[in-house]
Amino acid sequence: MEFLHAFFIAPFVEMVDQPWFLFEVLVGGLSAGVMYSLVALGFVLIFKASGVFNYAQGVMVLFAALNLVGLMEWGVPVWLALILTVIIMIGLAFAVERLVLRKLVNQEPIILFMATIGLAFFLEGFGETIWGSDVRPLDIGIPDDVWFVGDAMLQQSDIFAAVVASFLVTVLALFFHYTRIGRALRAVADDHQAALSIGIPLNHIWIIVWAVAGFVALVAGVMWGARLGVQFSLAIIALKALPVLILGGFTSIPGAIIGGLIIGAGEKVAEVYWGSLFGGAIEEWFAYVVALVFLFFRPQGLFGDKIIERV
Amino acid sequence: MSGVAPVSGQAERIGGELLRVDNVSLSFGGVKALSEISFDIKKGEIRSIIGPNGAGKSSMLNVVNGFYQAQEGSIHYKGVTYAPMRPYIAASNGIARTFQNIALFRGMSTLDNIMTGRVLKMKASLLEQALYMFRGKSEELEHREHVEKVIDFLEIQAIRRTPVGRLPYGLQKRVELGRALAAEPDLLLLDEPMAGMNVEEKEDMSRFIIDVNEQFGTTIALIEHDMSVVMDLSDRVVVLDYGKKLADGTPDEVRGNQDVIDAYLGVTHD
Amino acid sequence: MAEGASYPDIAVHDTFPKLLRHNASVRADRAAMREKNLGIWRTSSWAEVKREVDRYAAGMAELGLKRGDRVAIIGDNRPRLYWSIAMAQTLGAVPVPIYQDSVAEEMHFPLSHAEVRFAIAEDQEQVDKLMALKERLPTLEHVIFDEPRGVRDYTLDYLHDYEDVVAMGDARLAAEPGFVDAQIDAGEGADTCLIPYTSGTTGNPKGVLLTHDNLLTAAYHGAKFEGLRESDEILAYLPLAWIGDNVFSYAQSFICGFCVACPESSETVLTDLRELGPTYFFAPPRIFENILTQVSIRIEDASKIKRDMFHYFMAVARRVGVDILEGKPVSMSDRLLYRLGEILVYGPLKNVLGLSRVRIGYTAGEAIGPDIFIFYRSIGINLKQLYGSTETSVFVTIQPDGEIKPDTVGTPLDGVDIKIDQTGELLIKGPGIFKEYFKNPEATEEAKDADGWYRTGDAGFLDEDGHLKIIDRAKDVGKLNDGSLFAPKYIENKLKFFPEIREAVAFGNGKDYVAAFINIDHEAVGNWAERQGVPYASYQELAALPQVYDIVLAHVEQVNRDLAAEARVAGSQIHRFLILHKMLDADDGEMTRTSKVRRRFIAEKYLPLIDGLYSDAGNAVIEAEITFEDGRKGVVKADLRIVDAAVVLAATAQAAE
Amino acid sequence: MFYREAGVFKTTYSDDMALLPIPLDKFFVLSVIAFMVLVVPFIASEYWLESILIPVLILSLAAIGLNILTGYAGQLSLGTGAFMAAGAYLGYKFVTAFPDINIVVGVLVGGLASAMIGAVFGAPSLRIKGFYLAVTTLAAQFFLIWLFTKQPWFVNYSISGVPTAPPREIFGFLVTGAESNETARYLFVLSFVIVFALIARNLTRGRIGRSWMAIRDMDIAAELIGIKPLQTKLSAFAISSFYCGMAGALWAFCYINIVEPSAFDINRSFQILFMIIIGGLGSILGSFLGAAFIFTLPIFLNNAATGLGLEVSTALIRHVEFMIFGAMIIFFLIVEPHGLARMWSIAKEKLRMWPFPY
Repeated sequence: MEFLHAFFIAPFVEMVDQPWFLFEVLVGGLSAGVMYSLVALGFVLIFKASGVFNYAQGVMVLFAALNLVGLMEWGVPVWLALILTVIIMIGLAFAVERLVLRKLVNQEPIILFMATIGLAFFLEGFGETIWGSDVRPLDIGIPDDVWFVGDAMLQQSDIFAAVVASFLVTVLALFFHYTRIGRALRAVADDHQAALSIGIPLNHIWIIVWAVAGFVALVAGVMWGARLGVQFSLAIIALKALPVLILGGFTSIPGAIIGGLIIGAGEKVAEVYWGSLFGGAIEEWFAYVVALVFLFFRPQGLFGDKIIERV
Repeated sequence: MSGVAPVSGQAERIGGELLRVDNVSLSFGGVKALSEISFDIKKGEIRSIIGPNGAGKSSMLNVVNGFYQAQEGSIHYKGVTYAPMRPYIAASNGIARTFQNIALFRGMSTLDNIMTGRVLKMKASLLEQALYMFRGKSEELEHREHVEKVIDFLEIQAIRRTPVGRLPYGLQKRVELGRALAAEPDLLLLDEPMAGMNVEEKEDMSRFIIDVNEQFGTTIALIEHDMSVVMDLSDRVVVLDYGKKLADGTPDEVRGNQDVIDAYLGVTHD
Repeated sequence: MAEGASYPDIAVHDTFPKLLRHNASVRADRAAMREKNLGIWRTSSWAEVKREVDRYAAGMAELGLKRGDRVAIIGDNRPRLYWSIAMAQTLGAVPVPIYQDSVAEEMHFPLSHAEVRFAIAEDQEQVDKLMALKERLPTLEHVIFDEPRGVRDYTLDYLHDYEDVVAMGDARLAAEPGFVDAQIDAGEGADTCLIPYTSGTTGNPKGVLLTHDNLLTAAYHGAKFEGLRESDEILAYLPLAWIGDNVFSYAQSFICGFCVACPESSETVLTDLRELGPTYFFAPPRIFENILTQVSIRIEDASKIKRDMFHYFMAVARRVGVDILEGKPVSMSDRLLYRLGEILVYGPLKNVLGLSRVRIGYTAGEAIGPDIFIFYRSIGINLKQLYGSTETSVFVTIQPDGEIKPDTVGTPLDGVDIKIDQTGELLIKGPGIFKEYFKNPEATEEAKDADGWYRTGDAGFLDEDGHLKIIDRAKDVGKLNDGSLFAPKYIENKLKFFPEIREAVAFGNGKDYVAAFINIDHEAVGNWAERQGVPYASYQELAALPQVYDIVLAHVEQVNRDLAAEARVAGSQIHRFLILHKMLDADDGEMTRTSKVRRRFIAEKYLPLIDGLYSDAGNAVIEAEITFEDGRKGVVKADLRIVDAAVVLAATAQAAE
Repeated sequence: MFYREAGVFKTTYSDDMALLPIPLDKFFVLSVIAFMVLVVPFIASEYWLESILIPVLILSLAAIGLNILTGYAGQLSLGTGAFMAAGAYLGYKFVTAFPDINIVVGVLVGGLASAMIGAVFGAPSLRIKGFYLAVTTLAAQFFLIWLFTKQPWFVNYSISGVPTAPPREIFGFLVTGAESNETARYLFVLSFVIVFALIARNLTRGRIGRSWMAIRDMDIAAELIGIKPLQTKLSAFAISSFYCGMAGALWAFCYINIVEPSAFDINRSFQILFMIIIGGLGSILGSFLGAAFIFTLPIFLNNAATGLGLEVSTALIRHVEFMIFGAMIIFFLIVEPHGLARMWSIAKEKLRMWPFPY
C-alpha cells in the first residue's frame, strides 16, 4: 500500500512542490542526453551509409578525447590539438575502410558487428598504450561556473554542451541536404546502387561517414571529457546510446537526437524520484527497459517507417 | 509426358469444391493489391492463376495460405470459413506452397530442407528429442523414410546431402517442391514453379506437377507465366489484372476472352 | 582352395533354381542381394530371395507362364529383374534379357524372334516401348512392371503390377504348397536357361541358347580358379542383358553365395561404388580408362605439393608396385617407400575410387592399354584380363595370379581346349560352349562344327608360355597390297591407348598403305585446351584445331615406331590420318551397343573421306547425319584436314632398339 | 587421407542417421573423450586444471548455449552474461535453501531458472529482429545484474554481497567451493559438459533443431510450413539460457568459488559471443574450439610478453593485449568468417577426398 503510494503519488507531489528542482534535474538529464545523442548520431551515420552496426563508436569517443588530451599535455595549443585530432580521426576512417570494411564486403551484418567490437578492443588498447589509462582532466576553456535560474542551479558547461550539440546537428543537417556528398550518403542509406549512380564509389562514402562519425565522436569526447575527465568510462556511454537508437530508429538522425534527450531526461528523473524505492542505481537499466517496452508498440522506432514483408 | 496410354478421365479425377475465395480485397497502405476477387478450386484439379506482372497473383496465394490477411472477404476451405486464414491453420490443414523466388533454408542440406516439410507430423517431446530415444528417434527414422520417397519421386538422390545453397537454380526449385510435397498436402500452391527454367527443366517440372496431381490426387493451384505450360497443364484458369478478376474458365474459354487478350497484348505494367 | 571357398556339387544342384534352394538352406540368413533404395542399402537374405522367387513363380504360373515359354526381361539392374530370371528358370521358362537402352525398334527383333509370351519391364519407360510394339508382337500376352510410377494409370488388361502377381502367387502357394519344389525338381542341367541376344556387328542379332550346364560349369570353374567366397561383394551395374553381368552377378553369386548389390540410380553409380567397396569387380577397359582420365584430371587441380607427391609415388608404384603385388622380391627400401606411398597415395586413392577392397578385378571385351592396366595393378588392385564371349559362357581364359602380361589374356580354364586353325582363327571346345543359335541352324552350322569346336571369329595365337594373345577379329585381318599382314583392331587399340584418342578406325585391306580415322576424347582434349587457354565452341571445332592435330600426329608416329618393332605387323604402319568431326555413335549405327566400331558401315558412310585418305589431297569433305540427344536427326557438313605421318623402316627401328 | 570409407555402407536408417556415421570420426571423438576423462586428470598440472581446463569447459557450455540461440535459431543476444548470472544466483539460492539436495540438481535448477527468465526476455523476438533484438537483450544484461547486486535477498543478505560457493559433495568427493580438489571439480564439470554437448547435438539435428534453422534461414517460409515462430524462438531462448544458466552456476561453484556480479558483466556476454563467432556459428564443435581459443589467447599473449622478457608495466601489457586481441579478431573474421569449425570441416573434407582437391 505505502509502496504504491511511494510509487504513484509521492514522486509527483514532490515534483509539483519543488518545480525548480525538477527543472534542474531535467536540464541535467537532457545534457547527459545530448551526449547520448551525439554518440547515437555517430551510430546512425555509419549504419545509414554502410549498414554496419558500429559498436566501436563509444570507444571512438574515448579515443578522440585521449588524443586531444594527450596532445595538449605535450603543450600543443588547443586549436592545433583539435585540428590534429580531427586529422587523426580521418586517418582512422581511412584505416578502417582499407583494413576492415573493404575486406569484409558482403559479409553478414553480425560479422561486421563483431569486427567493430574487435576494432573497439584495438582502439582502446591502442589509445591507452600511447596515452596511458589514468583519468585526466580536459580543459579547453569551457566555462564551468554555475548559473541560477530561479532556484535551479545549472552548470554552464551543460548549457554550452547543448548549444554546441545543436549547432553540430544543424551543420550536419545542412551538410546532408545541401552538399553532393551529403545527398549521396542519404542515397546510400536507401540502396547502394543509387549511391553508385550518383557517381561516388562506396569506399569513399564509407571513409566519409566514418570520418564524420569520428568528428562527432571528438565533439562528444570533448563535452564529456570536460565534465567527467577523460577515462575509460567514456566507452561505456556507447552502450547507453543503444536504447537511444531503439527509440529513435537506427536510420533517423532526428530520431537519435530526440531519443537521446528522452532517455537522458527520463533516466535522471526516474533515478531521482523512483530510484531509492528499488535500492538505487536504476539508471543502469532504465533506458533499456524503456526501449524494450517501447519496442513492443513500435518495433520500427520513433521515426522508422512500417515494414511490409513480401514473399 | 506419358501421353502414350489412355489416362483415367478427368471426370473421376476432379471432385467437389475444395476451396473458395469469396470477394477478397487486400490493400497495403493505400495501394489496392486485390479487389473483390472470387473463385473456387475443385478437389483434384490443376487450377492456374495468370495475369500480367503486378496483377496480384502472388498476393492472392498469400491470402489463401494466410500470410497476408485480407481486409475484406473470406476463404472457405474444406467446408470451413476463414476470415481471414492464418498461416498455421493453413499449413496444419494441408495447404503447402512454393515461392516465386526460392525460399529454401540455405544453411541446410536437401534432406533437412525436405525434412522440415514433415514438421507438423512430428510429435516427439523435447526430452525424447534431447535423448534421441523413443519417439525422438523412431520419428526421425520413419519420416526419413517418407522424405526419401519424395527424393526418389523427384529423382534428386544424387544431391541428398548437398547444402541447397550450392545447387543450381533448377534443382533448388525441385527441392522446394519436395519440401512442399513432404507435408502430403491436399492443396499445393505453386508460385511460378518454372520461372527462369530452360526447356528441359520446364518439361521435367511439368511432368512432376502432373505426376503429383495424378498419383497423390493433390489439388494444385499454380501461378505461371509460360502460357503454353499453363494451357496444357491446367483444367481451369483464373485471369487477374490490376488486382481485379478478368476471366475464369477452361484454357480455351480464357484464350478466347477479349479482355484477356487486351490485358496481354495491351500495355504490360511491369 | 582359398578360405571360405566351398562350392556346392553342381552335378547335384544342376540348375539355378536348385542352387537357390540350396543357398536358402545352407546360408539362409546371409545377404544375397542389396539395392540402394530410398537412401539405404536394403538387403535381402538368401531365404528371403528364395521366398520371393517362389511367390513370384507361383504368381506367374497363375498368369499362365509355363515350361519352355520365353520371358523378356528389360530394365536396369534391379533385384526384382534378377529374381525374374530365377523365377522364369524355376518354372522352366527361358529368360531373354534385352538391352534396356535400346530403342523400341531395336527391341522388336529379339522380342519377336524369341516369340516371347511374357515381358518383365522395369518401369514406365520400358512399358511404353513395349506398348508401342505390342501390335507387332503377336505372341506377347502379358507385361509385368516393377516400378508402378506413371504406369498405375494405364488401364490395359495385359499390364500387371509385380506386387499383384506376387499376391496371386501367395494364393497359389497356399492352395498348393509343393508347387514350386515340383517345378524345380522337374528341371535338369541340360535345359535351356538363358537366351541372350548378341549384338552382332553385322546383320540381325543372334539368340545364343545356353543351358544350365553351360553357365554353371563355366561360372563354377571361374569361381574355383579365383577362390571366390560367400563373403565377397559385387556391384551389378553393367547391362543385365550382357552375358558378363549374368555370369558375374547371377551365376557365380548362386554358386558361391556372395552378395550382389544394385546401385541407386545410374547417376549415383560412382558414389554407390565408393560406399559399397566391392571385393569382386568387373569393368570394360573403357571404364577403367575413364576413371584413370578422371584421376589425372582431378589431380592436376591439386596443390603443387600434393601433385608432386602423387607423381613421385606413382613413379615408385610403376617401378615396384606390380612386383610387390605379385610377391616378387623387391629391395627393402623400395618396400618401405611403397608402404609410405600406400599411406599417402595409393590407399586414399583406392578409397576415393571405391576400389580399396577389390580382391579380384576383371576387364575384358577389348584390349586394355598397358599403361592403364599397369596403373591399377601397381597401386595394388589385382586387375586381370580374361577372354570369352556369350557363346562360351564368358570364361575361356583368365590371367592366373603371378603370371600376368598386359598384352595377353591368360591361360585356358579347366576343361577348356583351344586351338588355332591355319587362318589364325581361334577355336574353342568346352563345357561352356553354347548349345545353338536359337532358330538359326545355318548360323549354328557356321559357328560350331560336328565335334563341338566353336569358331570364335577372333584371330590370335598362344605365346611361348601358353598365354593366349588376341590380335583382331579374324574376318577383319587382311593384307595390304604388298602382302604384309593388316590387323586393324591391333593398330586401333594401340592408338586408343592414348587418353586423347577415344576411337580409331584403320583401313588398309587391299590398299597400298594403312590410313586411319581418329576420334579425339572430348574430356581429355577439352581439358588440355582449357589449361592451354585454347578457345573452342564445339567438339567439331576442337577436333579441327591444328594443335590437336599435332598431338595426334605425335601419337600416331609413336604407334608407328611400336609397330615397326614387331616383325609381324611392321608393314602396317599408318601413313595418313584425319580427325573425325563427330563422335562415332551407336545411335548413328556407327557402333554396336557394346560400343564396338562397325568397320564396314563406317567405311560406306564415310566413303569420301576414305577416298581422300588414299588420294594425295590435303583435305576431304563429308556430309554426315547425326542424332541429337532428343532423338532429332540432323546433317553436319565438314571439311576435314588430312595429315601424313612419318613411318619408320622396320630395319631402322630394330637398329634403334 | 586416413579415411577408408569404401565398404562402409548403411543398411538401416538408424545407422545412416547415427551421430557419427563415419567410423573414423566415431573413433576419434570417443578417444578424445576417453583421453579427457581417463588421462588428463593424471597428467594435467593443478594450474592447467584450475586455470585453463575448468574455465574453458564451462565457457564451452555457455558458448553452446549461445550458439543454440544465435548460431542455430539466428537470434542475436548480448545478454549471455546475465543468463549465466541468473543460473549462478538462483542456483546458489536453491543450493543454500536445500543443503541436502544433490549439487547436480542445484546446477540444473540454476539452469531451469535461467531458462524461464530467458524465455521472458526472448518474448520481444517475436516482433523484432537482428540488432534491435540484440539491444533488448542488453536490457536483460543490465537489469538482471542490477537486480542481483541491489537485492540482498539473492545473496542471502551476506554482508560482503559476494558469498562464497557452498561446498557440496558427490560420492564423498567435494566438487564445489574453494576447498574442493581441482581434479574432482574438473571431472564434475567435464561430465556436465559431455552430457549436455551430446544433448545439444541431438536437439540440433532433430525436429526442433531444424525448426530453429528454418526460422533462422527464412522465417516466412518456415511459418508457412507450419513452424510456430513464437514457440520456436522462445524454445531457443529458453534452452539457450538453460545452458548458460548451468554454465553460470558451474562458474560460480567450481571456478571462481564465489557468487559475484562482475563475473557476468557485459564483457562476459561479448566474450562468449566472440567464442561462437570465432568458433563457428551453428556448430557445437565450434563452441568448444571458440571457447578454447578466446579464453587462452590472452593468457598466451601475456605469457608471450613476459616470455620475451619485456620489462613493462602490467598495465601496458594489458593494453597491448587488448590491441592484439582486437586485431586478431578482425583478422580471423577476414580470413574465415565461418570460424574454426568451418576450417575444421574443410580440412576434414580434404582428408576424405585425398589426394584429390575435391
